[in-house]
This record gives sequence, C-alpha cells and structure tokens, in this order.
Amino acid sequence: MEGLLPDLEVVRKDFPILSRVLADGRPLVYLDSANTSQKPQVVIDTMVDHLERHNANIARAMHQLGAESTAAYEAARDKVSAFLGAPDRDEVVFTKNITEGLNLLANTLVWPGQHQVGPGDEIVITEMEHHSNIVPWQLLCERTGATLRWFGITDDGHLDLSNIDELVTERTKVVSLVWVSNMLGTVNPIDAIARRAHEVGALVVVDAAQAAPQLPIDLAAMPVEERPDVLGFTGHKTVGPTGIGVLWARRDMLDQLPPFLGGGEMIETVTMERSTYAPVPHKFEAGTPPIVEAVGLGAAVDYLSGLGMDNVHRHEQAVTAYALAGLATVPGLRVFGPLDATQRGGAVSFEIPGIHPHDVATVLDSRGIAVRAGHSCTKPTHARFGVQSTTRMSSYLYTTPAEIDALIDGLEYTRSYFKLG
Amino acid sequence: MEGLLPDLEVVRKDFPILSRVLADGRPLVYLDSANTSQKPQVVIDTMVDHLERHNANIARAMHQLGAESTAAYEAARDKVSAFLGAPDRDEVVFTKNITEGLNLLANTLVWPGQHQVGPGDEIVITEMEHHSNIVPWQLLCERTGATLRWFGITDDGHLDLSNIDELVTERTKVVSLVWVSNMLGTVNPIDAIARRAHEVGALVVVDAAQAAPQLPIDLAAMPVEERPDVLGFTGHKTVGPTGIGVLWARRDMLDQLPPFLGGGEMIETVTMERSTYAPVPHKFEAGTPPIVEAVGLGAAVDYLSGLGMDNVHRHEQAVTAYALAGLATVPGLRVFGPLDATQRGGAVSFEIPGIHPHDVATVLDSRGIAVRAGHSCTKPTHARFGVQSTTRMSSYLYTTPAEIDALIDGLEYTRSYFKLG
Amino acid sequence: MTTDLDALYQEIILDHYKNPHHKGLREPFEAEVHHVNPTCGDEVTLRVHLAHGPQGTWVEDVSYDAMGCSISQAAASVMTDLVIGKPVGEAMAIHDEFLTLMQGKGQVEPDEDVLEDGVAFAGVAKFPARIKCALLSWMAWKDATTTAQLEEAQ
Amino acid sequence: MTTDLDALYQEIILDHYKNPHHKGLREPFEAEVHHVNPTCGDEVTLRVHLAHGPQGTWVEDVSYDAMGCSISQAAASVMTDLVIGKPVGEAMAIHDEFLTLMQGKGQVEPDEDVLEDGVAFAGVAKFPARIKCALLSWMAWKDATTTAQLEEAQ
Ligand SMILES: Cc1ncc(COP(=O)(O)O)c(C=O)c1O
Ligand SMILES: Cc1ncc(COP(=O)(O)O)c(C=O)c1O
Repeated sequence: MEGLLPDLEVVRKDFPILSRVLADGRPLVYLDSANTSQKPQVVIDTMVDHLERHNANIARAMHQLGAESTAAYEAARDKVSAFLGAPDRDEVVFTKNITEGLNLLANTLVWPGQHQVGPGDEIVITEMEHHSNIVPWQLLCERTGATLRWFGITDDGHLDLSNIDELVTERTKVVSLVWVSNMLGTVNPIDAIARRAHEVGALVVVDAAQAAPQLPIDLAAMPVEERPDVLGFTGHKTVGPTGIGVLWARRDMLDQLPPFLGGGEMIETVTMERSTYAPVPHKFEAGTPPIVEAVGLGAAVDYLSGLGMDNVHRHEQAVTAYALAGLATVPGLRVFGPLDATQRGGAVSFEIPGIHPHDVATVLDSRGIAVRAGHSCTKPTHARFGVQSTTRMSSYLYTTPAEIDALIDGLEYTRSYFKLG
Repeated sequence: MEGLLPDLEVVRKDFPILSRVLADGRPLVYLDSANTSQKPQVVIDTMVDHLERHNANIARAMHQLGAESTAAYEAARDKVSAFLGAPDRDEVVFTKNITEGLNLLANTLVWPGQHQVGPGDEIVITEMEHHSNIVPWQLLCERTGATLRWFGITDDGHLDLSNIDELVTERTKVVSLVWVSNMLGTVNPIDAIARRAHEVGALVVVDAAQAAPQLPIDLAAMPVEERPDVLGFTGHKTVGPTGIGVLWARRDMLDQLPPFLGGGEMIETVTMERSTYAPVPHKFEAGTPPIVEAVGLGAAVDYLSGLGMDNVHRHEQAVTAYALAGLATVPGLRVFGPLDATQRGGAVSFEIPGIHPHDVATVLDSRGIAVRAGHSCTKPTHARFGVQSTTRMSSYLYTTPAEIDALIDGLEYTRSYFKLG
Repeated sequence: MTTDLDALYQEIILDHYKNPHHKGLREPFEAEVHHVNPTCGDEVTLRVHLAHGPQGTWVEDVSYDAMGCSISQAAASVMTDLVIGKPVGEAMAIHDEFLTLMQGKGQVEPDEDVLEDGVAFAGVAKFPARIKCALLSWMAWKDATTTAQLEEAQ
Repeated sequence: MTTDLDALYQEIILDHYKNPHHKGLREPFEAEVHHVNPTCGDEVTLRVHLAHGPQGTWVEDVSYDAMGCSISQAAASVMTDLVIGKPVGEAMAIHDEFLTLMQGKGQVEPDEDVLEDGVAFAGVAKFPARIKCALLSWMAWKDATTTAQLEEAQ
C-alpha cells in the first residue's frame, strides 16, 4: 500500500504494548490513538534512565544531579521548540496537559493587563471544539461579562466560514479553534481564520492536540499574519507520557500576561507584602514541574522527528483513506465529517443505526479491537449532527491495514450479532 | 544507632540512584530529599508496567486497556486515601503538584459561592511558608481586596502564637500554614491552630509537602475541630514521580466550590451556551490527568506504608538528631530552627559565616555530597533571620549515619578550603 | 466462543432493550431527576410517584425517558419491573442487592428471588466500563425517591 | 585532587571576592537596575554612567551593590575593571566574549588580551549551576547600559 511508513513492522516493535495479548488470547488492535497514543520503548527507557540515574529537582538544585536534571528538562524544551519550529525556545511553557494550557490563557485574560477581557468583548470559538476548548471560555465569559460566539459546521463537517466577517469583528478579543477535530477529523484553515482575526486585532489560539501528532508544524515559517499567537498540544497524544502538555505563545504576549499559578520557581523575589515574577517561561511554571514527563516528551518528539513528520502524515493519510473505504462497505454505517482523507486527520467517528455505540465498542472489544464510544468530549458537535454518541476509530503511525481489516470484520460481526439485516 | 530503619542497607538497595557514582569516582551522598526524594525500584517498575502493558486514557475509554488503566488510576486514589486516612476517597483530588493544589483553592475562592472571599476578609498565613503557600494568597488578596496577615516566628524557629486571638478573628476566612517547615524543620501545632480557626469559622489549609513524607497522617482519627479542611502534598517528595500532587478537602467544601480548570472529564454535560459539572473528585480533574504518575504515586505510598510511617518517622528523628549533633561540632556554624530533633523534621538549614552557601554547596558537591543552597523557596523566612540564603541538608528514609559523617567531614574541608580559622 | 459477550448480552437484556417496560414520563410524581453518565453521555430523566397506606410508603409508579445503550435501557426497564408496587424499604433493598451484584467483579451469585430479570445483568459485572450503564437508572431512582421522601417530610 | 574545584576557585577570583573593585553606588548615573537570580536569591543593584565625546559614547562609571557568592561578587568586580573607560561598543564585545566563555562548557579557550582577569572564570563553565552566578552582574550591566542609551536617544 502506497504511503505507509517504511519498515512499519520494525516501527511496531518499538511499541511494547502492541504485542499485548488480551482476553481470550486476542491480540490488541489499538484504534484509540486520538484518545491517547501508545509509547515507544525509547520514551519509557529515557524516563527510567532519568529516574534511576539523574533524578533531582531542577533549577534550585546546584549539585551534579541537579545540573543533570535541569539540563535534561531544558533540553526537552529545546526539542519541543524545534518540533514546533518556535521562533524562541523561551516561548515554550510546560503545562500538565493542553487543558491546563487553555485554562492558563483563559484565566489570565480575566485580570488587568493589555489583553484583559471585559463586558462587550467577544470570544469566538467553533461548534467543533473539544470540551477543553469550550468550558474555559464559558468560565471566562461568565466571569468577565464577555460574550461567547462560535462558528457553525456545514453538513459535510467543515467549519461554516460564510459569516466570518459578522462573527470576527472589532469586538473580538480571542479566536480559539481546533486545528484538527478529534471527532470529525476535519483539518481547519487556521491560516485564513488567523488572517481575519489579526485584521481585527484578536488573539488567535490554536488547539493542536490532534494536529501535533500528525502534521509537520513550523511556526517560524508561517507568515506572521497567519501564525497563531498561541498554540497548545498534549504529551500523551504525541507518543509522550501523561502529565505534560505544551503551551507555546508569542513572547511579548507571555511577557504581558499576569501570572496564572503562584509559587516556587515562578518568582523573582518574594516578601510577605508582595512578589515579583521570573521571566518567561518560568513565570508560568509554578512549583516543581513535571520533570521526568518533560524529559519523556523530549524523547517522544525526537522519536517523531526521527521518523519524519512528513512520513507520519503520509502514513496517517494512507491508513485513513483505507479505513474510509472499508467503512463505506458496512451496510447502513454513516461516517461524520469529510469523506476525503486528504481533508482530514485519522479520527473517524461513525454510527450504525440500530446499534448503540457502546454496544458496538463492547463487541469490538471482545475481539481485541479498542475504539472509543461516547461523545468524545465534543457534545456540541454531536448535538450539531443530531446524535448523542458515536463510535470512533483512530489510527496512528503504528496502525496497519490489517488492523483496519480487523475493524471492518468486527463491524460486520457486530451487525450480525445484533441481528441487523 | 537507635531508631534507624531495620535493614537500612536492604532498603537502600531499593533505590537505584543511590549506587550512582559521580565525578571523580565519588559515591553519591544525597542530602537534598526535602527538595525531591529519590524513587524506589517498585515505583519505577509500576510506571513501566503501566506504560508497556496497560496504557490507555481513563474513564472515557471503554475497552479492556481503558478499564485496566481506569482501575489502576482509581486504585491509586484509594491508596492515597488510605495513606491520609481520608474520611472519603472521593475527597482526594489529583493535581500536578501541591503548588497547583494550593492555587486551585486560592483561585476558586475568588468566585461566587459559599466560601467566596471579598474586601474586608482576611487570609492568615505564616512567615514560615514556602513561596507556594504565599504567592497564591497574595494573588487572591490582590484580586478580591482581601487582606493578607501572618504569624511571625520566634528566635528559636517556632511560630509566634502569642497574638493568635488578634490575628485569627471573625474576619478570617482562611488560615493556611505549613505543617513541617522546609527551611526550619519546625513541626507546627496544626491542631491548636485549627481549633482556633474553626472557632471563628475560618477554613484551615495545611501544606503537608514535608509532613506527608515523614509523619504518619490519619485525618479520620483527628477530632473534627482540629482536622484541617484542606490538606495537600506533592508526589515527588514522597518517593513518587513528578507531575502528581494531592489535594484532599472536605467533601461538602469541594462540592460547593466552583470549578477551577474547565474541560474534558470535569463536565456533566456541555452545550455551547452552558455546562454543568461532574461530581467530585472529577470536577477538579479537567483534561487527561497524570495517569501513570498517579499510578506511580499509588506504588509510592504503598511502599511507605510497607515500611511503616512510624518507622520512617523514627528513622528521620534518629538521623536528624545525629546530624544536629554533628553540625554543632563545626566551628562557627549556625543552625536555623529548633535544635531539638523531636520538635522538627529532617530539613536542617545552616550558615557558616564567611562562606557563602553556594560556595559551601559547590565544595560539598565536589565530594559527591548533594545539598541545597539558596533561599529554599522561603525568602521571607530567610529575611526573618536576616540571611539571604542558607545551606540545607535534608535526610530521608534511606539516609545513613555514615552519610552524615561525610557531610560533617565535607564541611570541615570546606572551612579549610576557604581558609577559615 | 465469546462467552463473556453472550453473558453480557443475554436474551432477556436484548428483549427489555427492544421492548422496554414502563417507558415514558407520566403524572403524577413527587420528584423528577435528570442523571447523566459524564463519560459516555447516556442520559435518563426519571420520575417517582410514591403512595402511602397503613403499611407505609410504597412505590406507586416510576416513569422515565432515557437515551443510551442496550445495557442502560434494559436496566431501566428491569428496574421499574422490580420496584413498582414495592414498599420503599424493600425497593431500596433490591437496589442494594443489584449494586452489590454490579460491584462484585463477577464473583457474586445473584439471588433470582430478589432480582428476577435483574439476574441477567450478572455478566455486566465483568465489563467494568459497562457497570455505570447498568447503574444509571438505579442511581436516578434512588435519588428521586430520596428527594420525594425528603420533600414530603417537610 | 579536586582540580575542577581549584579551577573554579582561582586565587584571582578569591582576591576579587575579598577586595572587590568599584563597589558601592555612586552618582551620577543614567540608569539603575536591580537584578536577581531567582533560583538562589543573589542580587545586584547596578548603575551605569555614560559619557560622550568626539569618538562616541563610553562607559564612564559602573557602580554597584551586590549580595551573593564568591563567584558572583568576583565577577562584578572583574566586570567593572573591564568595562569602565571603554567605548560602549567595545565593552559590549567584551560582554559577548565573556558570555561565550561561560556557555562554552569548558571547551572555549579564553582570550587573555580581551578578558584580562576574566580568564580566571574559565573554570566556572564546568559548573552549570554556577554560570548564572558569574553572569548576574554582566547581565545587569548590559541591561542598564541599553536602558541608558535608549533614554538618551529619546
Ligand atoms: C513546604 C513546601 N510546600 C510546598 C512545596 C512545593 O511543592 P511542589 O513544588 O512540588 O509544588 C514544597 C517543596 O518545594 C515545600 O517544601
Ligand atoms: C482536540 C482536542 N483538544 C483538547 C484535548 C484535551 O487534551 P488533554 O485531555 O490531554 O488536556 C483533546 C484530547 O482529549 C483533543 O482531542
């Protein structure tokens, strides 16, 4: 098959869990990577090596272990910075996940500063957002008196940009949107939207939780008008560990924002009466950061770069096209989102009328096939398409065509199990 | 020596890093455990096993791996709950560190609700706090118009409680204090302070970052008047990984607080217009939590319970007494905080007039001895004692008397290196 | 093959799923609750109507509207069969019995005299991800009944 | 033994530590800055006085008040020796040379003609935790000088 990663079987050997045998001796067919990705041995080994040989607190510790640990943590920042093509490595803030990153932003915009949001201001999101890019903005609006507005979705699963000029106006302070949808798979035109948002002076925030694992990203290479002001992703979906996320943001913006969490590491000086804060990125990294997790993420983005993000993307496209073709053969099955693989990422949500997604997932699971069933943290997108829940398969760089075949067979079996025509 | 952990040499074998050899072939003498503790093999192995065999997202994932991962994560909550003697396991919220936990609280108290803080209200802390228990309250006061007040410290390093009745009054909304000081070592009488605070209806918040590693804790056994309303600790100081912390709080209080971070997992239902929130603890665990970190922390508290927290505490007391005696033999050296080991924890900060703490630390480090030098994230406590920085040695359950001897020898050497009389 | 799967999807469950009993929202009622399973989005709106007599309070009617999978729908149907017409105390005891079965990891032997069609859910206990589905309407019923009793007590 | 240690604590450094040059805050000055090393708490308050002539702008005086370890104190002393009396451009070049030495992981050969007593800091580069100590006053000087020039340009 065209486009697959060269040496796919060798790549799969890098992921110990892929040889896991499940109940009834079934091999694991992991099609839930948009939920969380599996981890290559090198990420696990790097973390173990750090814990067994270099563990110490960072920055504050002046001894040899402290120097090693600090160097490893800051090297991870360099790696992530290179992975994103960040203009400045100090623009890379480590958070615990992208959810924290988005909240960091929405939370600091409440307080006095150049970017403070107030009554009459508007925040624009989309109907395609993950809950983590909805609830923080709802809280912000509730707390500041600003108004939340959003782009709708067309029937074929694209953002409806027809009213962009009415939606994004001089009142707009922030436009926050997902790059690649975790439900519909849609790849959104963040460049065109950023261009419009920047015309009216709004900040552009991009949720790259699903984009970072799949698309080559080069922030520095983007024309400034089209470059997001803020972009976040989460470690556990990019073959890294849980407990670590990344918030990249324009340096001058980070400089101007008030602090989010207060405590150790983020201070310049503290008296009982008042405190001053350290320069970014440390200003936003209060407390002992997720050190071993950052180190693991560094190994993860190195692993991805080693494979080549272009190759990873090509693989994803090939497998997704194959999956879409396979799903089209299942009678009655309806896929949500673009039906053309070139316009989308690897998460494919679908329904089989007459069988509830949980029941689909359970039957598949009994055959070792792991998919997600439910609202995939996108209730409003589901409501838009008139469904309460869906089944979602999501592939990644280690997914083989044979696994897609297993899924399609499993779906046929599910239909017969529930005695559908 | 009386009080040491039985089989100390065997216990040390559990910690791979303790056999690390540093520059010039020096064995590691790790006396920086109050900064971060080392990790036993069982914690590392538990994390590796999770990553290699059970990794999946939790709650949302319905397949076999998802069920295993969810069970492991929730079992970690049960273990932590047992470790603290929490009255209800759903009162245990996982955060990324204790700094986030304290900020979670200070941040949610800003917004409408039964515990909202406003102008005229007072927050009481102490001069002995870690920056992570100062800055969040400064930010809260700045944002609400409340006033920050604090207990002073006596010359021998105890809290000055002489003015408690003037300090803790009907205006007091929160009393937040450290149980065991990370600079002075002082063990504070949280029971008596909680009793007074509860009389005036204030919430009592206890920073147990240094207490949890050392003292047996049994919340359920405390008389309610003396029991904190909130208590937090951090994973990496209790032989667990970075990236995980614990915030325990009274259930009815957690129920009443507004959410902190918004996003996946913390919702009940989401529409574009508004959202409702899941019950605690999930309400406060937005996004994919630090799953493998929680699992690691579960193994860590099990390890500590296996040794017996009473034994760990006795060991700490014995080593600290031995260290205080040794330090007293170094000419000119001044120890800050209580000089009686029974009144303190294992962190001992000191100065040698004429040699800056950094220089002390560097000379010790050249001999493989890792200590901390600087302000230990307690600038106001340092200012209280008229010093800008100190050297701090901190022992833990794996520390041997021989390591204390090495420290004392190293200090003698440092004095001669800098040609002190 | 797939014995666990067949144990989960017993004929009784699929029958209740296809032809749910007591479905629909009815009057009168003393309490109405809306419960959601946040992880998957399953929802139930449920009403309880209690009645009183010399022998105490009993469950006169339970009506509901639910969206969800076969397990959650069938559980709601079986639950209404079990509690309607029972004294509240007895219905609560059945609830407890069902809860014990669900949390028993497949090790608990269900009592058919108490749980009737509910014994068909024994297989669910082996699917941790589905236990919440089976419990959703039971939790809603308990919540609504407690609320109704509290309201009346005031 | 401990050769690295001796390379760090060279006599020149200990001399400057015990008898720092140009210490104290003086008038006049165009800019004053306060820099802190957040990790360890070392602090410096530093003033720059620039002067102008036909050959351009030069550093007329640098005065400072500092709290910190031997390395940070000695670095401040050596820095004032190196920049006072130099044209601003040349002083900036010395700053760059010192920075390169510090960040060179012990691989950079220092140029004694440019750095004079500053070569004694070559050993610091091998102690990552101490590099910030050596740079604190240099950073403060650069900041103050840039500020002074910006003010004057307005
Ligand atoms: C007493 C005390 N409180 C709070 C903290 C902060 O812990 P963390 O950095 O893990 O959030 C520490 C340790 O640094 C501490 O010693
Ligand atoms: C598009 C998108 N945004 C945000 C998130 C939230 O990521 P996390 O739970 O790691 O914070 C996810 C994944 O759950 C996602 O798919």
